[in-house]
Amino acid sequence: MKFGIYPGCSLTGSARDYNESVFALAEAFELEFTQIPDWNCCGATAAHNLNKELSLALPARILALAEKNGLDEIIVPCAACYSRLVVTQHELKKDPELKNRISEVIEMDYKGTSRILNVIEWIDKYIIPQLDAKIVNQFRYKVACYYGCLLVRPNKVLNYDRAEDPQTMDIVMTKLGATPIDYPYKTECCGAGFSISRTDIVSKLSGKIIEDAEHRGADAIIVACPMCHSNLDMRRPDINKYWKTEYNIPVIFVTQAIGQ
Amino acid sequence: MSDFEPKVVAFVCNWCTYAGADLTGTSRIKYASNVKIIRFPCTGRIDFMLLLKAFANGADGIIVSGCHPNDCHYTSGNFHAKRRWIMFKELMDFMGIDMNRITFSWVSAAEGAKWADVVNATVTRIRELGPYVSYKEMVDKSVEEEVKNG
Amino acid sequence: METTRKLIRKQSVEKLYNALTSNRQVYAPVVAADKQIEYRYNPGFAEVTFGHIRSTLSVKNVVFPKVENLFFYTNARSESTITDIDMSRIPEVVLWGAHPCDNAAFDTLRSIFCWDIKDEFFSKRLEKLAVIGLSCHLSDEYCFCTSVGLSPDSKKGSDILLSLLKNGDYHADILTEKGNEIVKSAADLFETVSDEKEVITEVKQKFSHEQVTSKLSAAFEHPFWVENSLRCIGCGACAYVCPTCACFDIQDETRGKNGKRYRSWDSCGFGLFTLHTSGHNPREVQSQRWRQRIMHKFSYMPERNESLGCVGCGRCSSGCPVDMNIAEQLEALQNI
Amino acid sequence: MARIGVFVCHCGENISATVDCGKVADTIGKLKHVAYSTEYKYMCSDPGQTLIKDAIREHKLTGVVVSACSPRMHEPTFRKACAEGGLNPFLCEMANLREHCSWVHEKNELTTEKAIDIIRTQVEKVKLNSALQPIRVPVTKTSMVIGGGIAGIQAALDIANCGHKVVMVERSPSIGGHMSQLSETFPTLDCSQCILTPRMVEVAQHPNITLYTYAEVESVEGFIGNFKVKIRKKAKSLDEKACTGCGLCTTKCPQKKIPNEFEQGMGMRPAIYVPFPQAVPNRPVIDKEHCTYYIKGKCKVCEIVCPTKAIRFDQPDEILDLEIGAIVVSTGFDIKHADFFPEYGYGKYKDVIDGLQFERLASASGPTAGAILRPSDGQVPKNIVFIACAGSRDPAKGIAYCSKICCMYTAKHAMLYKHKVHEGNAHVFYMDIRSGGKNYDEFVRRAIEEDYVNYIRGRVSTVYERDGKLIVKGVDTLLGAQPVEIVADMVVLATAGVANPGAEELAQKLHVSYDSHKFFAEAHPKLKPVETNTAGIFLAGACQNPKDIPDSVSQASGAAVKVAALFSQNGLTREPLVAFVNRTAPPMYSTCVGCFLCQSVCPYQAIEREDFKTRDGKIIKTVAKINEGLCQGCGTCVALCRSKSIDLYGYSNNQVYAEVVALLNEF
Amino acid sequence: MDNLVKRAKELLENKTVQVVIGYEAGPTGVIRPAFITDPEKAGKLIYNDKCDQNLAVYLTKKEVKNFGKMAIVATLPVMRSIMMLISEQQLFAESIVVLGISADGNLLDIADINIMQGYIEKSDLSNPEKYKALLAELNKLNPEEKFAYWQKELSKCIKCYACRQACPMCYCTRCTVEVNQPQWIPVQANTHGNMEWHILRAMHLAGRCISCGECGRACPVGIPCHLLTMQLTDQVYTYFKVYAGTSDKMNSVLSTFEPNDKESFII
Repeated sequence: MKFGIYPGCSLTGSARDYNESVFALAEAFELEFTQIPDWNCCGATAAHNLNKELSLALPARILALAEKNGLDEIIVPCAACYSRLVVTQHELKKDPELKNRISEVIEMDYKGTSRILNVIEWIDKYIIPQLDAKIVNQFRYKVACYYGCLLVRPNKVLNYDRAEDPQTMDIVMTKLGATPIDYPYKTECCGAGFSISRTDIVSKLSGKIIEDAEHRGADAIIVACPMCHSNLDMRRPDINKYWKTEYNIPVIFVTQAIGQ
Repeated sequence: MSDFEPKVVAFVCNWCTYAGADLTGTSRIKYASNVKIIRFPCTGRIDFMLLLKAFANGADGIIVSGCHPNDCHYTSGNFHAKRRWIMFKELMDFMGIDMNRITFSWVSAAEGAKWADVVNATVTRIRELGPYVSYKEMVDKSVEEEVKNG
Repeated sequence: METTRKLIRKQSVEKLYNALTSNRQVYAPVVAADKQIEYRYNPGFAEVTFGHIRSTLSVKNVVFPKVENLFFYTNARSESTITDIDMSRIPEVVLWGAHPCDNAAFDTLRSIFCWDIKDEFFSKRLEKLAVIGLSCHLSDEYCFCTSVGLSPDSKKGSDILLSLLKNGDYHADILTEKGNEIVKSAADLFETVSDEKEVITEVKQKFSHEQVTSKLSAAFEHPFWVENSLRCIGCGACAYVCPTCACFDIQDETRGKNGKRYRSWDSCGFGLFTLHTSGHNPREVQSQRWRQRIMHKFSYMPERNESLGCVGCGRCSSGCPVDMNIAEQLEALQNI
Repeated sequence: MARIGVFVCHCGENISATVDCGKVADTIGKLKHVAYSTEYKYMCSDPGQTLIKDAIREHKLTGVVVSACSPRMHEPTFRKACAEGGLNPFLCEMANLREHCSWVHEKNELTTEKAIDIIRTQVEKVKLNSALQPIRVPVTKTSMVIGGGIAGIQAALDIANCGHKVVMVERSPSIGGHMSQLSETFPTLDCSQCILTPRMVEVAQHPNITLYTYAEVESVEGFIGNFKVKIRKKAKSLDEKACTGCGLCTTKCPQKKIPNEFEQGMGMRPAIYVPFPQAVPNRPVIDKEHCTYYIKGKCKVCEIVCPTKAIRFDQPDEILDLEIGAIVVSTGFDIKHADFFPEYGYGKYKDVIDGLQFERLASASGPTAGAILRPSDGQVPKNIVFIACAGSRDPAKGIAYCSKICCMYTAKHAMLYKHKVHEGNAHVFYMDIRSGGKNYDEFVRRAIEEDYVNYIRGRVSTVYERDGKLIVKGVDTLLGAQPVEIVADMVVLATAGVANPGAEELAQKLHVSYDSHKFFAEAHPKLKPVETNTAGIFLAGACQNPKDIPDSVSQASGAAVKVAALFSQNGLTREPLVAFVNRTAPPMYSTCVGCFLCQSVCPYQAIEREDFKTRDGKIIKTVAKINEGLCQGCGTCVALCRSKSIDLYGYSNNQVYAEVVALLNEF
Repeated sequence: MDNLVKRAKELLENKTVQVVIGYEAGPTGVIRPAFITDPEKAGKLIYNDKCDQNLAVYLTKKEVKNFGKMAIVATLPVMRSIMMLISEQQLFAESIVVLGISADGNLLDIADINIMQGYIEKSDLSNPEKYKALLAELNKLNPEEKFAYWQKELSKCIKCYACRQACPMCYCTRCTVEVNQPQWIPVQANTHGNMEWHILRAMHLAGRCISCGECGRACPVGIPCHLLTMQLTDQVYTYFKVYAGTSDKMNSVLSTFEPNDKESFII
């Protein structure tokens, strides 16, 4: 089975661990990846606030490249990238005229035929069926599954899981042997939008997410988004400083949890 | 064209626009006398061919009017009519038949004043457009074609 | 009248044409924008084609128009008044460049329209018609004039018949008094015959119409008809493009107090052609209608009108949307 | 030859002031086929009508055009006059000279000319009119009420008290509906069951009412006055005649752990059960899905203990065929359930309940005998939060409408809570308080002002459990959109009222239209609120949209009157202005080709199929056929029919075409 | 197309069908419909890119139906026609076997209506590319030019009704033009009468036309009358987002409605 993978900026930078664990998993389960050649920025940060066509053209180019290379399924581990790609596919499907315009902008044919998978969908579809045969250590921990915002929203576009109290990651984690806790902060805001500009807000919001997980006795917080990870993990010293706490609950990528 | 008196035929439903036009009468609101009404039970009953027949028989303008959506006496006749007119208008536009000569409207039984407005606006517009020469010419020419042996 | 043959130079043809159009309606073939060959009144000479095989429609409409008004009427309170058609309005027409098959068809039509009572409208139009025919120097696989007793240079029906010569000039066979009149009106354009060769196309004979006629009399119930007409969709194209089909329908059209009666083309291919008011239809299915068409042309007409109802122009076959090829079927029929 | 009579009315001066009536009558009189033309001051007066009657006889008229006011005013008058004059009433047409001409135009040549045009058009039309006979349809004077909630009960009693037969069909084992589950009712706080039970008993005992519980409508065919209904009586596994209702079986049934529907799952019941103590009929049924005998093939404890040997395990479902004249649909509503509210934790946290569950908690006959106790641990909740608009008015979730009853019952709940737990705190999150109704707003004010219920205007974003408490996060929009967090012991969701499951299926069986939310649709939102677009089928109660008890009851009485009015006639007479599909001689039978596109265009399901068969039964052709009883004459099918095989009496193709020609040409 | 011949032969041999409707080459080389009833003659069947007639028109023809169960060589337009005919109750799914032909000319395995529906849904249902350009050209004209264009084209019409007869959707036994009470369409073939006929035809096919272009192809005088129905096909899609002939349970656009149908011209 040949998949395309779109890493995006985070996976080559701050979330190298995520990248490595995805590839490690793929190797372990004999799944072959082709990185989309000549990929570009997905436009997640600001493009969609400034220029709609640009915000669609960037992901459209990525998708067109995937089509051109015959990649029917693309894995997009980063939730922000995933959201941009799916939104673009949705918008262009809705409006054939816009599709033609964007095609002209990117100077490439765009059909919108590639299927975009987030990491959980991918795991569920390709890893879980082989899991029993390959599993070495069950992941027997109490986990708090944190979905963040972009993995399940906007629900009508992504058409993935339910926006309130999503379940897919919990189900995957259960299959790995973990015990997901009842966790009301699953989709609460981590402050990602202020990740750089107002770290105090990040500390405040992410702090609550961590607090509740600690309070409920979770052994780890599981994430599937590099942004969530960096806010909950990399910003931990700031969080502890802000809330005057000493939280040390680990935040790990869902792919790392399987690999363990 | 100041002495041009356009012939305008109105195809209306019995329950809303016909009654609305009755109200225009009871309210003594004046409007142009060029319009003559043909009563139908429902806009759903109005065959698109009748509109063409009106032009073929020398009408310069046409009004088609019935109950507002959701107010149809028969619940849905006007919705069907609406679809029919959407298609009809698109076809006429494609063939270059002048849709400015047809007014489609919803006039309820309570809208006596609106009926007068619809009629007056239509008559004024048709007056500006003049007689429907190009259609009449086609009809006449067709008669001429027969005489010669085309 | 004794027929004579003259020569008309390539350049003179144009002069003749222009002379004719100056004082009459000349109905001549042109290549239309959509590549169809159609006849028009007084087209410019440059437009007129001399190289066509067959026009889409036949030229029968010069004597039997698509629609012919028969009279007008006015209804009053107590009585109705009828206004006859002003026959003098029927124009003099010169049919230009029509091929021998089309021209031969005028005789066939006459045998229908004038078999007992002379049809006024048809006769008047025919009377006012002069035909300058053009022998065929081109033909195609649909042509079969030679199978119905005609040829690419048949003189039947023409007043003058032009035949192309190798050098581009034309021989003009002056066949009737009408033709003679035309020649006289432009005598200087006609010269003595040269010995240049005429270019006449060759049309292979596909069947013997006598044999077809004799076979048909016993073939009414033959399975041939169903087998060979399954694909017929029942349109009227073959009849309407046919130079000899003469069926018509008579209608009244009233508007207010005024109205008119007219006749217009009809076709035996239509399902409703023979539908009775009772709901019964003696020709209920297409095979019966197809049989009628062939029978009429090749059996009934020879019997009643002493004239074959087909001139071999091939239009019905070339114009048929489903390749109902009449020559092919007649060829098969003569062998059943 | 047509002989048309034209009568030009002056209407006092209403017409003659602007129209030269003399000239009009003269001009028209000269038209072909006009045998008589005259003018008169008041055509609708007695002498005016006599003029018509006399002229019909004297001039042997075959058609009449009365040129006067709007046909919407006097068409019946003049048609009647014609009938009295010996002319078929449908050979009379009216030319509207008053409303459409004299009153709306100035006095001048053009106005008179227009009057002539209008009359001439009607003359041309009337020449093509057909003599028609009114359509008579018999009426079966038995009605069926589907659904035995309060609306159905009221409708059935009202109809039965008018002296007509009623068949009531109820899906569950007892009538009573949602009302029987309620504790107290707003705004009077009287006991729901106390006022309902007597009426339930009355239904059971009324000589005109036949009650079928545990039964469902299988199919409905036919039309107004003449429905043919099949009802499936599901097997109760019980001989109802033999059973005395002693209840021994229900106490001895070993299977006792089945969530009790009546208690909204907050209590348990056995496999053989009576839904609630006051049930009507008070006879048990066996729930085959849970009964040990039906599942495992042995047990039969009930059969053993039954003193009258009334248990029948092998009883089959029974199908009843009924002839019905009118139908009242009163199937009620349902509320949104668990999965809809993941953010409120409904279905996940035991102490998040819905309004109906709270009713059972508060009810003296409920699982807690009326004490407000948390389902999780049976403790008295000290802090209770009510969330109004849980689902309603939320287009994003697909329920755009207001469920109407929640504001009131939430106020009632809060009040009941405060009355029972004096020291407790009740909080209500709301979007708006909609308390229109007699004594309704006063009731809400009482909750706020006298019972100190804390009303917070804002929505709740999430409810979650932490350390055994429910954290309710919301916002107070009246305090500058301040986030509010309440630590609650119990949360009550005023979940949206939605259509009953199966409503869509029933609507299709009845050929009644329904809206996008699957509520049954009324024929006209203002003027025909209890009728459906199918004649003879009426609506009552919350199957149309969520309603409170007074609204349901009044609508039910309205529906009952409609049924009674229908039954007050011995047969139905209808104007014969209906559509018809042509018929011709064989082998064509009709020019209709049977595409049946007319079926989907007909708002009344009036188009049926007719098969033409050979003698040995082989179908030659299937064509459309209009059921005159159902057709209302809108003519939409006529305009749609491509082969012009359908036409409409009164507005035939020939007539309307002639009108167009007449209006625009010289005559 | 050995597969096609093989399959046709099989069907006839095992008496699954009594006739196979397909294409053959006539003696002049013109492609035309063929009706094969004898398995030995299945070899006559051909399929190539010149086989463009819409054969579905024969499915409602009495003399063809008389054979019994029919198999039909079906390109996309034929399949869509079949869907329309079934939905309009002119044909029963069980009375035919569909020998589907893919866009690249290969025999498809169309075992039942659902599979056919799946195939249709996957296909491009908009008007054929070659006509899109023509439509776009015409749509660019101003109203006077359009009117002149259509008058000129329609003046050629001889009312032979080949357009009607070639159309699978024009299966009425009596057409409106044959009604004379009232005479909706003038009998004579003059420009005005022709225009009324073609408007009527286009309206009657609105939402039912499956864009095969057969009417235009059949016209002996070359009137592009298919552009009228195709224009409406475009508009039906624009307004109502449906293409005709996608399902055997399809509702016709003009016999159904949505309360929120959008238009901008009714005041």
